Amino acid sequence: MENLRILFQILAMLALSPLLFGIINKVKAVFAGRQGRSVFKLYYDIYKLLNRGAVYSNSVTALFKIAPVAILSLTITAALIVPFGGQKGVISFPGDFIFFSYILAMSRFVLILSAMDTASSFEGMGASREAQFAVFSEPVFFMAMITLSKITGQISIYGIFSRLNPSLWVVNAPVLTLLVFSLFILMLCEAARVPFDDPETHLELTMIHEVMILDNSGPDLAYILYASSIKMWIFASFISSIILPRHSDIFWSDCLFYLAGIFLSAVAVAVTESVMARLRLLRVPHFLMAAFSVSVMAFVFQSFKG
Amino acid sequence: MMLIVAALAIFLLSSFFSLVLSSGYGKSNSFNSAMSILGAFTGLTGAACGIWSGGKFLPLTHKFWAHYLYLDYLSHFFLFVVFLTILFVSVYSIDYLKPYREKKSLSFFWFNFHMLSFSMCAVLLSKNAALFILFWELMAFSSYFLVMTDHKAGHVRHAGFIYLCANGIGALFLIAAFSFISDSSYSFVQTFSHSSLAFFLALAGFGLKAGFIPLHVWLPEAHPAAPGNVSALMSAAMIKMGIYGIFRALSILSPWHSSWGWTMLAIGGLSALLGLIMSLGQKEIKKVLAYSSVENIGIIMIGLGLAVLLFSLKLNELSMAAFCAVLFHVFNHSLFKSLLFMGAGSVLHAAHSGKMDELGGLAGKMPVSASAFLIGSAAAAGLPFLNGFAGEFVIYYAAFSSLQYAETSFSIFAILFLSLAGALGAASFSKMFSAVFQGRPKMKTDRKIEDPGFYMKSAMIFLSSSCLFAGLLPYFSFNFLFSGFNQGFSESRTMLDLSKILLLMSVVYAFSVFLFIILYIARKRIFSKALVSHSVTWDCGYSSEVPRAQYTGSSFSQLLTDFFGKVAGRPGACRSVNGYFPSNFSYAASSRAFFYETLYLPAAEKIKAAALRFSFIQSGNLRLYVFYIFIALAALIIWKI
Amino acid sequence: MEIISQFIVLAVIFCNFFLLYSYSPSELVKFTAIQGVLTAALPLLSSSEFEYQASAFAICVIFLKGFFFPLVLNRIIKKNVQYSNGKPHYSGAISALLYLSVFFLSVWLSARLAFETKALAWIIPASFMTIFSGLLLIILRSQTVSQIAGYMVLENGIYCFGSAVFVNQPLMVEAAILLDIFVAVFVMGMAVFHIEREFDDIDSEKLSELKEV
Amino acid sequence: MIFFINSIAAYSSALFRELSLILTIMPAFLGLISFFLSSNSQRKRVLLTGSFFHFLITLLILSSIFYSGGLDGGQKTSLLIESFSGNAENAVFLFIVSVLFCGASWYGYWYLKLEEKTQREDEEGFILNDEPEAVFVAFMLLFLSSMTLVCFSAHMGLLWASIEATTLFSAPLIYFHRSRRSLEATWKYLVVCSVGIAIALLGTFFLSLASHKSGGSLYLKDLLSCSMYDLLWIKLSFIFLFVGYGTKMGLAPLHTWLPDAHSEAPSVVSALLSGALLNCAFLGIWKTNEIAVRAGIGDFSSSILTAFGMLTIFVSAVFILNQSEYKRALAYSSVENMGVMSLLLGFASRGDNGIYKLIFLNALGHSFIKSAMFFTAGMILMYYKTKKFFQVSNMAERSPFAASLWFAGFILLAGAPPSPLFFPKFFILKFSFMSGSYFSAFLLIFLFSLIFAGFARIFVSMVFSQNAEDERIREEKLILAPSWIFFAAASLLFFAFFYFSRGA
Repeated sequence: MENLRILFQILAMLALSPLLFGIINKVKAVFAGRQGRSVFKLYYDIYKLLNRGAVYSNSVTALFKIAPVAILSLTITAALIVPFGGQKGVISFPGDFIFFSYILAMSRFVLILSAMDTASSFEGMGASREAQFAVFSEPVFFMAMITLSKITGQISIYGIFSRLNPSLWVVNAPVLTLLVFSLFILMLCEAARVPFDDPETHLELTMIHEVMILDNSGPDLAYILYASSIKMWIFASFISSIILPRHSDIFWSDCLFYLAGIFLSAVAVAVTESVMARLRLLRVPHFLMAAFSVSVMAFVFQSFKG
Repeated sequence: MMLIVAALAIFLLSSFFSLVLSSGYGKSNSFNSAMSILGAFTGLTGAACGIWSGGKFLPLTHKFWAHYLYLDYLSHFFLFVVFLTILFVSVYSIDYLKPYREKKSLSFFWFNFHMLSFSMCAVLLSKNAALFILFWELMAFSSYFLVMTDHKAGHVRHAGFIYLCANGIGALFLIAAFSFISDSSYSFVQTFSHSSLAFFLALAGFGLKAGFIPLHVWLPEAHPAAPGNVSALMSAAMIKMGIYGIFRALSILSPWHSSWGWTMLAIGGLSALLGLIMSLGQKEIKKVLAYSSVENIGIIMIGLGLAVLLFSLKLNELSMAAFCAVLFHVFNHSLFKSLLFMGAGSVLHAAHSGKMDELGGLAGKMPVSASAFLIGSAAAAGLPFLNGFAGEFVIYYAAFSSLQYAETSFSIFAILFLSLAGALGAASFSKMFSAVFQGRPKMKTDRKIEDPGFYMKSAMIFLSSSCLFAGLLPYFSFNFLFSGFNQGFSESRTMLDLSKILLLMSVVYAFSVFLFIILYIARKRIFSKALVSHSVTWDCGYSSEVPRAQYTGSSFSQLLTDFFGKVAGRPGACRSVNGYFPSNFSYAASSRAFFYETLYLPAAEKIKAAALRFSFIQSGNLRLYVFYIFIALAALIIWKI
Repeated sequence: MEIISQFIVLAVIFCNFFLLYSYSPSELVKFTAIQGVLTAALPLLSSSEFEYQASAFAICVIFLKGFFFPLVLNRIIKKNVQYSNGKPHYSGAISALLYLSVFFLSVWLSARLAFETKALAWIIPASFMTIFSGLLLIILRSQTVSQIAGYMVLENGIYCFGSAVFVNQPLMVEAAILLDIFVAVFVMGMAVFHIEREFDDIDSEKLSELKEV
Repeated sequence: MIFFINSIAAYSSALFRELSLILTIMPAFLGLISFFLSSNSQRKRVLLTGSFFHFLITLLILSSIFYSGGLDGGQKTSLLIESFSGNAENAVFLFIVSVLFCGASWYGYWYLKLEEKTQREDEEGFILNDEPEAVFVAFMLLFLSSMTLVCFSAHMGLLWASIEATTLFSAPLIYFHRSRRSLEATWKYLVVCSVGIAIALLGTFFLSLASHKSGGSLYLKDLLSCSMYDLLWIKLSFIFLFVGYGTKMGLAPLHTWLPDAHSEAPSVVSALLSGALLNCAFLGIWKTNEIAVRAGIGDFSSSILTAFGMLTIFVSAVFILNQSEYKRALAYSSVENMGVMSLLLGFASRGDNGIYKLIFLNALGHSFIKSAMFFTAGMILMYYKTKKFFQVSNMAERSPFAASLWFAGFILLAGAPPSPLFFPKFFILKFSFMSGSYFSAFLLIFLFSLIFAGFARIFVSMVFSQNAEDERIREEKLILAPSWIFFAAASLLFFAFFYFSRGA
């Protein structure tokens, strides 16, 4: 029964993650009064790209060709650590969120290098912005983890999330809300959504994440799109396991709550996207620092109350 | 033990050989490097079995030796690190010194090289204050001569001068510190009084050698000035002497105060962050690597501060884990830092210019050193799959697991410093790798750029594979290094958890590599039938091919350096654009050593000016001199009677 | 015997006044010679019984201080005539003031250092006065010859103090001390001779090349 | 072999008085003879033989002192002149004087040979005609005899006379090159030192006054043995003697003559000046301090010594920083070492007598290293014909032998362990930290680092290149033999002291 559950977890995650982007675009369209693209648009894109050939620039080394594969495999490894539906992730050991964040840092490192490999000024611009955002987003994640491990006294992701139950919400609601808020901002930054980066823009100078994959084409582009959707899924699952912590023994009901949470966070992303405009580039570090101070406040509430 | 003494003897012998036979053999690199490889190898085996047995089985019957030499686990560990670095560097320098040899005889160079390796090992062994400082000064002066090999250039002499002063002042602090620790026959003895003052003096003295922030000024000057193999040896092995010194001071001084831990944590955090920020603003490869050494020393100091603070809260197991983490990071740092300096050396060897904004697109022409440099920089940035991550992980683990105890606010600082350092490290090393190896060459050079000679390549390949091995299988290196750490700890619960986690980590690595292979095969199959074509990078249809339009290193880090302002040292001097049709517009950014120019240079100027004001005493007027005698006499009479 | 030595002591004190007041090096040398003779004669007169050894010493000291050194120094001064009557370094009033201050200083000093030796009444203040005026001469005067004269006055003072305070010292030591003083003056004379030949004047202002930049 | 040495020692201790007498008279006698010798080469040979015999006899005397009761052996008064004594510090300083003189005469022998060949003109371009060699050799030997007399004198008056004699005999030596600057240096040296020494004479008279009750004799053994002192007079005498001999030794405000004399004198003479002469003046202060300690005003004298020691190190640090001539820098390093010695003596008189060995070590080490450095400086002056350090460059390639000596001297001077100066520096910091005066300890660290930085600036810029043209200079290796021997002896001292201290 146990490995069946794990198998289901992996398949569900791999299958449903592109759906998130579909939902976000659909909700944005509804907000704008448009009919919008179909929810499964990303699936079609990935399928189309996989069957297409690729065009490589002549100033590119082997690293550019390997990078998409590495990014996808790293993101999937990171996704395996994240708990699914209140249950243990595939891999769980004390200190695994350190491992998790550094795996994501590794995939970002590879993405930056592949962008710089093309010797194009646009991709360089995107890479340098990505590097700058990473510098300010790491502490936010770690501060959140510190607060969570302070609350639950555990130092593994599954340990933390298994301790989060509705009764805990009652006890320290403010701390958890602040945490959710900072994690939500982190998700927006990592998944390159609006306040940080505009996925729909066509002007290379304003893109950040999109411009780094400007030169990728065909199957490479498919791999990268799929990897970014899994990354979106990871952070959404973080938020959903905090908002709706369910640890009843019926696996399926927990699963439903978990998936509902994820899609709810996707909707939230879409709402913020249609409400806010993209931040000026120099404002982004300050915004991330605001998120960091929110999680510090959460920690201060937690330590002095407790 | 005998192996180590044999290694020392070989170094000493070969140093005199190289001086004596200045003609024939002395000049030839192969003879000298062969001797140093032999010495390093014997020493390595000696140190390895020393570590493995925890320094117990080394019978030192001869009373004379026992009185003077330390032979415990700590010195064996550092000996292992030093011998390993010497081995790789001497293999590397067989080829590296070829262009030097045409210019002038290298007998003096090799004499100093052997002297440096001899004195480093001797420092690690000496238990006596006088002997310790003797070898410490020997190490300082021999490395000074190595830094000054091509002293024709002005900046090399300037760097050498700063390095010499740093060593001199460091030795003075050490003398002051040892005056507390040593008894009348100058051998170290357990002290209980004045321990804080002694510790801070020792911290200052060893800090000048280790090079954390306030005392790091010589490091970004000396390393770029030294030839490639020397800077590899210095930053991988010699800087660790400072860390060894702090370990030894901690083991001698007994009542540890928590203020020590806090200062070390603060110093470590400061040097980790500022080191990386300043490395972002630099324009030369070796300067970036020098600042990244400062950063790694910072991480080591964070670990040390954490360990001392945990110990003062009676969490002994966790503090032991933190100490292990520090030693583990020392070992890993020596591996990947020497690899990076070798890579930088081979780039300099081929392109004869260390400036990142002039290089570019070297990966195509120098695949081996490019891949070695990539592995090195990934490890230095602390990314998983490589050994940089394993050391940092254990420090994280100790910090996190100490969180649930009561007043452990310090571990939060440690975690935040480490996380920021990790992110900044990734930014700085991606900048360097992409500026040097990727994109298209920014400067037209007629020089034929290709991979360096066989020995340099083999040294780099061997080092990068050992980095990969230590990274992918941290469990083996962790157990090998720390089985003998101390009996009480190696069976304790934290140690077992740690080794279990490291084992699990290698499983995860295996899984992701497996996943990578599957996806790669899938991609290969897709491409077998799809058509692949080549064209120009997407440039919005712009017609001509402009390599200058590429994102260079300094433009890559411009966002971050502007954010951190003057500390990163980039005062951009740009003429503002004026008028409707601006004719020409220039932007020149120069990197400057922030600490040196704002702290040390003005202080030196003030001291010299103050000293100049005293020159009236020697004003050349005889009558004034006689008057001085009169004043001295009158002053004494009034004062004393 | 007593009265004569008393007078000699007073004469020594007045010699200091003339030394501080006089401005030309030749006068300085003259008065130093007189003072030298007087101080050398003191032990002869003060000690009651006649010792063969002490008196022989005093005679040769008188010969050296009275005749030989003024001879040497005057020969040097005569060679560059234009400096024999140079303007004094400072006006008469200041020199008088200096003299009085030196006088009171030495009297206060000797009163403070309680003496119980049976020496002559005023010999201790006299010796202190000579010592201080010797030092002042060296410090205030710029000609090299007057600096030598100042040094000799200093020696006279010390010698006078020595002869007053203690009587018998082993012969060899006494001889060595006197020999040293005279060799010192002789070597200084030679040095001034070379300076005069090199810088063709004996003003020590020229001698200020060696200084810290 | 041991028996052979014992018999010589026994034989020489019996003849101690005669030997000591010969030792002082013989060089003076040879000096006078050399006046009348006809050819210069004969004079130089006389100089060599004189110094060799002097060294031989010193060894004999040292063995006799060892034989007669170890280093701090009993008093030995010579028959003819009962003022001769042979206890520990005299023996050490005598040994320094004779060894240094041997090296100096060897160097002088070749130096004079080279002088004749090369016609050197002074900075201002005057043709430099040197003093007749007769004067030089004669006064060198007289200088030696006066220094030996200092080491032997047991009577404060004789001590004063011999120190005064050293001044007088060394003055013409400074004037060897007959340039305007050396004349000025000689004149200042003469006036400042003789005024200082006159004050010391006054101090000696005060000393006899202080011990008036017990017969006022100035013999050292009486002074040390008699008990009741007149407190006021003994203090006054200490002050006057300290200022007098301090001028001669080059302590802080009184050191003004030292840099001029050392930088203008020929390097042979400045080596002797800073190696041997300063030690003789230090011997004077040592004796006065010993009397003061016996008279019970030990802390009075130690506070003066430490105050002046610190002031001297401060002044030397201040002047080395902006120094532009390398010979003057060496002179200031002698001033600094004298400051260190007076600091050590100050600590010693606070009761801990283990420090005397350290003072000997510092005296021996400093004299060896400093004289070897002056020899090398002399050769550098001869090769590069300039005293300014920034005009000398690229010594590493143009004159490697001198460059290696020069840098080895820098390492030893800086007090880095192979140099014997390490232990005194180690002890000073230890004592000042342990005795709780942290401010002075940190001030010392700051001053020592200033001095190190000042030296590094000078020595490094000379040895390594500043775009100088690279023709190689024909080097005289033989003439610098004493420098290598002295450096080796100094580092041997370090290891010997380290080995002996293991026992304690």
